Amino acid sequence: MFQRIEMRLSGSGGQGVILAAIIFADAALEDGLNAIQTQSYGPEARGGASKAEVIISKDEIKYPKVVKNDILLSLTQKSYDKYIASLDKDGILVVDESVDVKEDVPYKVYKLPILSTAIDKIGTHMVANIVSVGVLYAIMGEGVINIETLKSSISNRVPPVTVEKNIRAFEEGIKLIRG
Amino acid sequence: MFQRIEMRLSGSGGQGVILAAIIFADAALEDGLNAIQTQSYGPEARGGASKAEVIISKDEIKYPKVVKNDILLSLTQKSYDKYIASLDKDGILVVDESVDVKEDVPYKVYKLPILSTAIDKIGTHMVANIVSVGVLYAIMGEGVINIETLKSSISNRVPPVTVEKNIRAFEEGIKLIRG
Amino acid sequence: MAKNKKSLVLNVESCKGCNICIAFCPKKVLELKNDKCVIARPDDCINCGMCELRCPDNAIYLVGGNKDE
Amino acid sequence: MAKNKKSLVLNVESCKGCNICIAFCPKKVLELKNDKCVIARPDDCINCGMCELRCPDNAIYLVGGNKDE
Amino acid sequence: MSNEKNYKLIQGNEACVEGALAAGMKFFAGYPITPSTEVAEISAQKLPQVGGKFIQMEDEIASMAAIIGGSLAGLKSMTATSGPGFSLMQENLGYASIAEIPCVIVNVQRGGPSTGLPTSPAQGEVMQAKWGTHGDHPIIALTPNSVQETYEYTIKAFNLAEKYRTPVIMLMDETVGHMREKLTYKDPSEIEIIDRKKPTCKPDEYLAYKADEDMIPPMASFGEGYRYHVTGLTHDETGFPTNNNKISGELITRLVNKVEKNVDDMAYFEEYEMEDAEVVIIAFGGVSRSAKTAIDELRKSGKKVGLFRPITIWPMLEKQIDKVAEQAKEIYVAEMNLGQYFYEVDRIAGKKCPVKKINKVTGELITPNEIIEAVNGGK
Amino acid sequence: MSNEKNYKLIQGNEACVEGALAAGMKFFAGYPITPSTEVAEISAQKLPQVGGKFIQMEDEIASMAAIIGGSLAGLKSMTATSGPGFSLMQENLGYASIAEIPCVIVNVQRGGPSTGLPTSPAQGEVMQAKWGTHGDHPIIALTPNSVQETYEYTIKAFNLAEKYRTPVIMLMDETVGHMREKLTYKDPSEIEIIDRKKPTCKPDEYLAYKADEDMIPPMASFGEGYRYHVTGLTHDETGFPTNNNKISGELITRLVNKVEKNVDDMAYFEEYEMEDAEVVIIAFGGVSRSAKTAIDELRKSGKKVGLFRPITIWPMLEKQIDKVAEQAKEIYVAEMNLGQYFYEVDRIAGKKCPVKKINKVTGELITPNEIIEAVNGGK
Amino acid sequence: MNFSEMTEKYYRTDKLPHIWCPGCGHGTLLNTVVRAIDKLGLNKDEVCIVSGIGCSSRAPGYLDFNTLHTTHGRALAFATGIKHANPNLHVIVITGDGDASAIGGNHLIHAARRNIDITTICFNNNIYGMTGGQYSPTTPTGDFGTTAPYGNTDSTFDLCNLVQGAGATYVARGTAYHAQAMEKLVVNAISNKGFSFVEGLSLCPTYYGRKNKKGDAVKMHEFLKDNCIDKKVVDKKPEMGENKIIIGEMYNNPKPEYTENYKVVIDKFQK
Amino acid sequence: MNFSEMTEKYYRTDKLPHIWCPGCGHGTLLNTVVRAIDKLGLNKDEVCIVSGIGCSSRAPGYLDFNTLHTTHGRALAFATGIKHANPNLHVIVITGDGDASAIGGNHLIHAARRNIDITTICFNNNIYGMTGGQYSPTTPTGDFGTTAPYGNTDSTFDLCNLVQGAGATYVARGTAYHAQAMEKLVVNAISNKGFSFVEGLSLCPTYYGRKNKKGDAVKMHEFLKDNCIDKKVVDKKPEMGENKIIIGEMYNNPKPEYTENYKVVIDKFQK
Ligand SMILES: Cc1ncc(C[n+]2csc(CCOP(=O)(O)OP(=O)(O)O)c2C)c(N)n1
Ligand SMILES: Cc1ncc(C[n+]2csc(CCOP(=O)(O)OP(=O)(O)O)c2C)c(N)n1
Ligand code: SF4
Ligand code: SF4
Ligand code: SF4
Ligand code: SF4
Ligand code: SF4
Ligand code: SF4
Ligand SMILES: [Mg+2]
Ligand SMILES: [Mg+2]
Repeated sequence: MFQRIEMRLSGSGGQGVILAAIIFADAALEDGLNAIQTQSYGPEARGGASKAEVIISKDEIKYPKVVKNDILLSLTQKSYDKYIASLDKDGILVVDESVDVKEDVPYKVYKLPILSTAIDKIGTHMVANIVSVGVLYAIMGEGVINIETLKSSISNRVPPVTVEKNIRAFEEGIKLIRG
Repeated sequence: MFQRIEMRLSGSGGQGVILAAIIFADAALEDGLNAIQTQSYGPEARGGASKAEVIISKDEIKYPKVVKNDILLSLTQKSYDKYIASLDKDGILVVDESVDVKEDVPYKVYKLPILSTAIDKIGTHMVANIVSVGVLYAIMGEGVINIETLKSSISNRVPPVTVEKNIRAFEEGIKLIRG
Repeated sequence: MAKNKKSLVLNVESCKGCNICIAFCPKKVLELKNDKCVIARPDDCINCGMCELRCPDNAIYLVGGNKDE
Repeated sequence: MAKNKKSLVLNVESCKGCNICIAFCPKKVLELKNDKCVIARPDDCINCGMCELRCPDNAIYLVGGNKDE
Repeated sequence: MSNEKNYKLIQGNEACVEGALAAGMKFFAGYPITPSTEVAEISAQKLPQVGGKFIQMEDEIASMAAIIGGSLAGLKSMTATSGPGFSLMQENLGYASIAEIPCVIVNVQRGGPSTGLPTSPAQGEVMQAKWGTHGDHPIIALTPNSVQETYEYTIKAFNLAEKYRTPVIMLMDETVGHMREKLTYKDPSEIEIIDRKKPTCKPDEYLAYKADEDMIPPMASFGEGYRYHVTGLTHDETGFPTNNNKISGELITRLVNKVEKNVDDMAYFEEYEMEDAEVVIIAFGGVSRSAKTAIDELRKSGKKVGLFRPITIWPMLEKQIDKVAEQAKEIYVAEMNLGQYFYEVDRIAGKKCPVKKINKVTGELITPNEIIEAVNGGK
Repeated sequence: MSNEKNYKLIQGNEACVEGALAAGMKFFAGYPITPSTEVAEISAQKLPQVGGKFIQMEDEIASMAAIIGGSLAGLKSMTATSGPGFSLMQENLGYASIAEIPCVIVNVQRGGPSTGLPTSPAQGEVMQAKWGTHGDHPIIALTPNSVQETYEYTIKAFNLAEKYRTPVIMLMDETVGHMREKLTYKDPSEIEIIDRKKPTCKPDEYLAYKADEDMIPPMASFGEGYRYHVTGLTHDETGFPTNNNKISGELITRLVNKVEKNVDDMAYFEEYEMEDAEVVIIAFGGVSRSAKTAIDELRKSGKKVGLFRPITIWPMLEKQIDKVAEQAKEIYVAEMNLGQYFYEVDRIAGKKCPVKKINKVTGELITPNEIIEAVNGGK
Repeated sequence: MNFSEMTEKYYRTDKLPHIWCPGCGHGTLLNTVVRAIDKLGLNKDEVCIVSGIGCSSRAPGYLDFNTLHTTHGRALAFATGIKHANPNLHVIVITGDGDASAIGGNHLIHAARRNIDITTICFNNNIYGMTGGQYSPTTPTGDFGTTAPYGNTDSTFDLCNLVQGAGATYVARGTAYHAQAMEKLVVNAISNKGFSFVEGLSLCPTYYGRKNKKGDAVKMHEFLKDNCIDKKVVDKKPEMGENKIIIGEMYNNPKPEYTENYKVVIDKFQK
Repeated sequence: MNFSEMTEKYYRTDKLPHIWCPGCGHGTLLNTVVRAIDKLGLNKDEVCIVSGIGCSSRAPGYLDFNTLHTTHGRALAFATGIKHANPNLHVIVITGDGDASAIGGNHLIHAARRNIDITTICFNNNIYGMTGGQYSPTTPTGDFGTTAPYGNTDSTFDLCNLVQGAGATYVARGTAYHAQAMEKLVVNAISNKGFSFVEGLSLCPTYYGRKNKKGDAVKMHEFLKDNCIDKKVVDKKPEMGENKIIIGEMYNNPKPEYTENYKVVIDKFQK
């Protein structure tokens, strides 16, 4: 069973990876786990690469930053290029299908139509981050965070009028893994 | 012969005791002596008691303030009251005749019509400080500072148009002692 | 009028001898002596209040007189 | 006129897809595709210069043409 | 806290506002600056809800001035800033010290000097917090290392400010200010709140700057009927300026002593794995968390390493550091600067054991590995 | 110096201007404040006479900014202030540090904190001079103790500023600033003048912040054809902002090292009666003169007392203080504050011998007697 | 109430005489402020006087109200904190030309912009008195100061224009000579619910007067008497304003006040 | 010279694209400044661009002149030092509404008062862009910002009024939409020997636009198009100015310049 997961969610500024990270951290708390969420800003982050980290752990979390990156999400080529080196060799990489990835790598790779799912299924690229939450949830499995907690965390953190859309996005994300 | 003299010149703000002190220090330099001149300002010095110090010495002057006050000049009651306690028992006190002084004191006392001399002989109280320079010079004697040096120092430091008046004031000061 | 006439008071401690009241007194009631104001001719005072109005030090003022005036 | 017509250049690297040139082009020459401006109908361009004037990123501009004009 | 559950995932900066509100903050004046801006933003949002006042001033000088005004008018007051703004606040911070005005100044440290690295963590203002304003003066500064602590120590910061009538600095770093973690709210009944001591005498007997035995003068608010004078000039017990040398010396000495002599009352610190520690790491704020992880690792390899973490970073915890030096064979001071707290540790502990530096000014948190390597003689 | 005699009775503040002019000062921007105002007044009078520029700015923040601008435009620049103004200059002082702009800041110390005792001497800004601005940064500060030294060390201050491309602080105190003593002018041919290093490359090859071996980048003036960029953000060799962590760390480290590693080149100090001294007094500025008188007296009674007087107060003279500690049985640090330089002396020397404080914050110069009593165990 | 009773009631008489030089205009102007407060019948406990640093800024220390002597130039920022925290207080700032318009210029324009209910009285003597006679932003071009040994080359601030441009709702100029008129301007200024600014032309015989050969305090009063003209007169006959200093009410145009606007926000949550 | 050549000649092209968000008005305004400089044919080595801190203040970094990016609000104080030290330089300050009028207000009014030959271009987007959308002194009352969650209760600065009241000799307002007119105003401003101020209404779709539901960059341009009216028109038909933003030349009234006045003093001693 899991003891600690260190995730890094990356994309371009405005794709909402920070919110995705917050949703995980939030849900983890509700499930009685420890969680910490951080991000790196740049003064030039507008449009540039954006990064958010979440650590979820059964133990107290001391050092708050990712050391052993278990899961890396990259929604853009830029962010993949920037952060791939730090992914743990036993880790998991999740990228949008538009990203070119290296072959012959030790870690597991999921290349998925995240952005297009958001646009095609929900009608807006704005929910790509929540599709990603679904994807990551499905990959991690129930063992880490409860699906209901995650859903209620989504509902609490997105603008009220968009809750329904986002829950659908979440479910579409799950489908990308579970079919 | 003298090795070191520590003078304190006091009066009310505007009486020019600082200038008097500068004139002594200036002249001392010209005579090849060491000299240092300091003063205490107060934010409230306008109209209040004003104090200037000069140390003249054949040796290097380290501590720049008066410790053993050899000569105290007080043109006003207020300044006499404030500084008399620090006069050395072997020292010399010079006060304007308007100042009430303690009797039975170890130091030597000169009570002189300095202010009235300035007004009566030169026609302005503005030169009371230079009258004082004359008085102090006469008390100390040639052994310390040369009369000509002192005169040229006065000439250099007072406004050009008032040189003659001030030289006369100086001489009137000398007369107060030498008659 | 006489019964209502205010009297002029000088607080010598406060006076700094700036000469302002003296210069602006329309009746030349005041004089400067030894760097202080002096009420030289109190009887000439017409209670105009210019002195107290302009004294920077509240050193001179009128008291008494008819309150209603 | 034709010989003096300037040609429209788009620096794709610089374009941030803000839509301003597109919206203010009087002849609807431009379009937004994949968050970038595209010169969709170059022949319709009348060289009015509105696009280059308002592009915040110097990403679109006219070159060539009669210098004297 | 109207939500039923008593915890929440929030940022350090938000926890700071929650702590301030719990302590009774009713006035905030500030000027935005990364990475402290959320403190102002959340104050702007929450203060009117509790009848409090927010104001965005024209700059940091004015912000510091305004909170002194707010405090004099009787409201518990706070401002928040980062490096450049903290430099600008220094003159009026000194005013708060000499005029004995309770207030809290949050400084969320970022990379310096000057504009530096606005969005990156650093701990470059440890010494400035103590020495940034001219002249001798008292300063209390606290450094939390988590969201929870930010909440709790902001409450304590207000309490110390009120109790000692002095400005208190919350010396945070970007790491702590921007991380999100669980905050468990305290029940109001569990929170100790200290309010400034008020005069009990009649207004015409009030000597605004006459200290009681505890070195602290009671403080009336403007408008309460105690008409008194406040000045940044050296003053006597009445609060009016004086040039009297003796009184002047006594004033400055009292001001500094009311903090320095009461250090035991405000000595917050944590000891981690210290029982048998032979090597001691001294770290605070974000870096102390790296240190803990490093210690966990080092302990696995058998090294007896412990952490001494000052939370009260000023006044200096001389007694505690001295005790650490008694026990330690080696001390490392790890800071996101080129060595600041190090100097004081070296002064106190250096007489008893070697004190070494672990520094970093790249705009990143020191990692556990860097500490491990340093302790293992890697550098 | 058009007068025939080469000496004059002048105030320390005036000597400071004479030194600055001798060093080539051509630009002064300032805002009046007691007890430094004469520096501005005399600059206003003398600069136009030599084709230089004076400007009275709206405040001290602007004054500090203006001298940075003046220096960038190629003129040797200075400002002068006292405590409150020094606090206000801190932000832009940090800018001068990171942007490596040569300039001289005179701080004539008066009683603090806040408005304090405006006309009285103090030495309350020893630590502020080093730590007053946010973030790690280099600082050089010199403390003359006489009118003659004020002249000479103002020249050196300009030279160090120009050589190391860094702000240099003349840390004076009211005693020295306002005393009148003899100043003997130097013949221009005897005065060593250092000018900033200029680029020798072509303009398009100029990397404005690429340091030579000596850690110092050559500096072009605005308007000379080298069009370059200057920023207070962390930057790379080109002078443009970067967030690269490695480059950022290297920049700050280089800035601090160019001063710290060159301490031997700027280590000015005086030893008085040190040959056989067992008790050493460490003092600077006005107080060092009291110490000398005290030592003369103490020697008369057979005590082997000496003075170590740092003139360079920052960077810290570690080597020299360590040597003093080797020799001394006891060290006293005498300062007109509640203990500032003491902390660094205690850190360095305290490992080898006891270090004690002699302090005074009454607005008066420490007297020889007070030092004598302290050394004799009077307190 | 006569002048003597006024002194007793409003001054801290044990602090008198004040530190001002003989003939300093600040004393006269301060009296006008005191009389205005008396005229308005303000409760002493609800009056708060705030100042910066300078000769003029020493004023609050002599007055028996809640008084605050702050740092140079910052009085309005402190005052803003006080007023915002406790809008019941009548907050009056007494400042100098240097304090208000040199180092304090930014706080002046922002207090004006906010239209916060603070009355600012600036004792303008065209010089930095406290520090010994340096020229200030209001020193006339060409005049001398210790830092303008060859005559001031700076242009001169018109403070009334400045604060009006910044948004003040009451702006006026009086003088120490025209003490009764000044008193009325201060009454109106305090009565204005919003930011009010009254420039009081003062005189510094010690520095400005001496440096510029303007004669003694009496001469300087006479200068004010001879060279000022009321705005109302000039509005009718503009030619009379030539080479004169315009005094009187410059601008009076109330608009919503800062603390009242803010109260609306708070009140939303108080139901 | 066409726009492409202009970019090549005056921009540091290796620093592009700039950090500004898509549609940010600052880019358009910066181009107007560059074109104005080109029109005047200034020597690049003699042009010095100075800024403070903010999105707008990032401008100098992109321009191939002597460029100085200073501390927040202080650009004009640095610029004053440069200009006074070397009056041959054409000194242009590019600043933001926050930089120029909040923290930098004092330097703004004093540079205006001195009438020093510096041209200040203020990119006014009614918000603090760089720090993420706090309201600024120019944010309209009632509008939202992250620190004005219930609507801004502050009054709004009219920057042109302010600098005119402070003594500037050339004052104008343009917008990013009216780019050609803006260019001309900048040409006139630089040509004025004295302190010139041009407020350029910019737009921040990212923060001001989003917070205030003003739509995207295009919508915000349209707003400028629809809501601005030239002063010349309003001067003739005042009723047309109602509820409009007045643009164009506000004030143009040369007077002696600071560095030239000072030169007279220096010249006295150069004979
Ligand atoms: C930060 C700071 N800078 C400078 C000073 C010095 N200073 C004190 S008062 C003053 C000028 C006062 O001028 P003004 O406001 O016109 O008042 P006045 O003395 O003329 O009445 C100055 C420059 C200070 N106290 N603090
Ligand atoms: C002393 C200081 N205070 C605050 C900041 C933070 N800060 C940076 S830019 C900025 C506001 C910029 O607003 P504006 O000038 O309008 O420029 P914009 O980003 O909107 O173009 C602030 C508050 C700072 N860098 N320095
Ligand atoms: S009241 Fe009038 S008449 Fe009487 S003394 Fe005063 S000024 Fe003169
Ligand atoms: S005006 Fe006042 S201070 Fe001046 S002389 Fe008259 S009474 Fe004295
Ligand atoms: S030049 Fe005019 S017509 Fe041509 S693309 Fe640009 S805006 Fe459209
Ligand atoms: S205006 Fe410029 S940046 Fe915007 S879409 Fe058009 S070309 Fe691209
Ligand atoms: S120096 Fe001038 S302003 Fe100050 S008290 Fe004296 S006369 Fe008044
Ligand atoms: S935040 Fe606003 S002002 Fe800044 S670059 Fe983006 S759009 Fe422009
Ligand atoms: Mg003044
Ligand atoms: Mg803006």
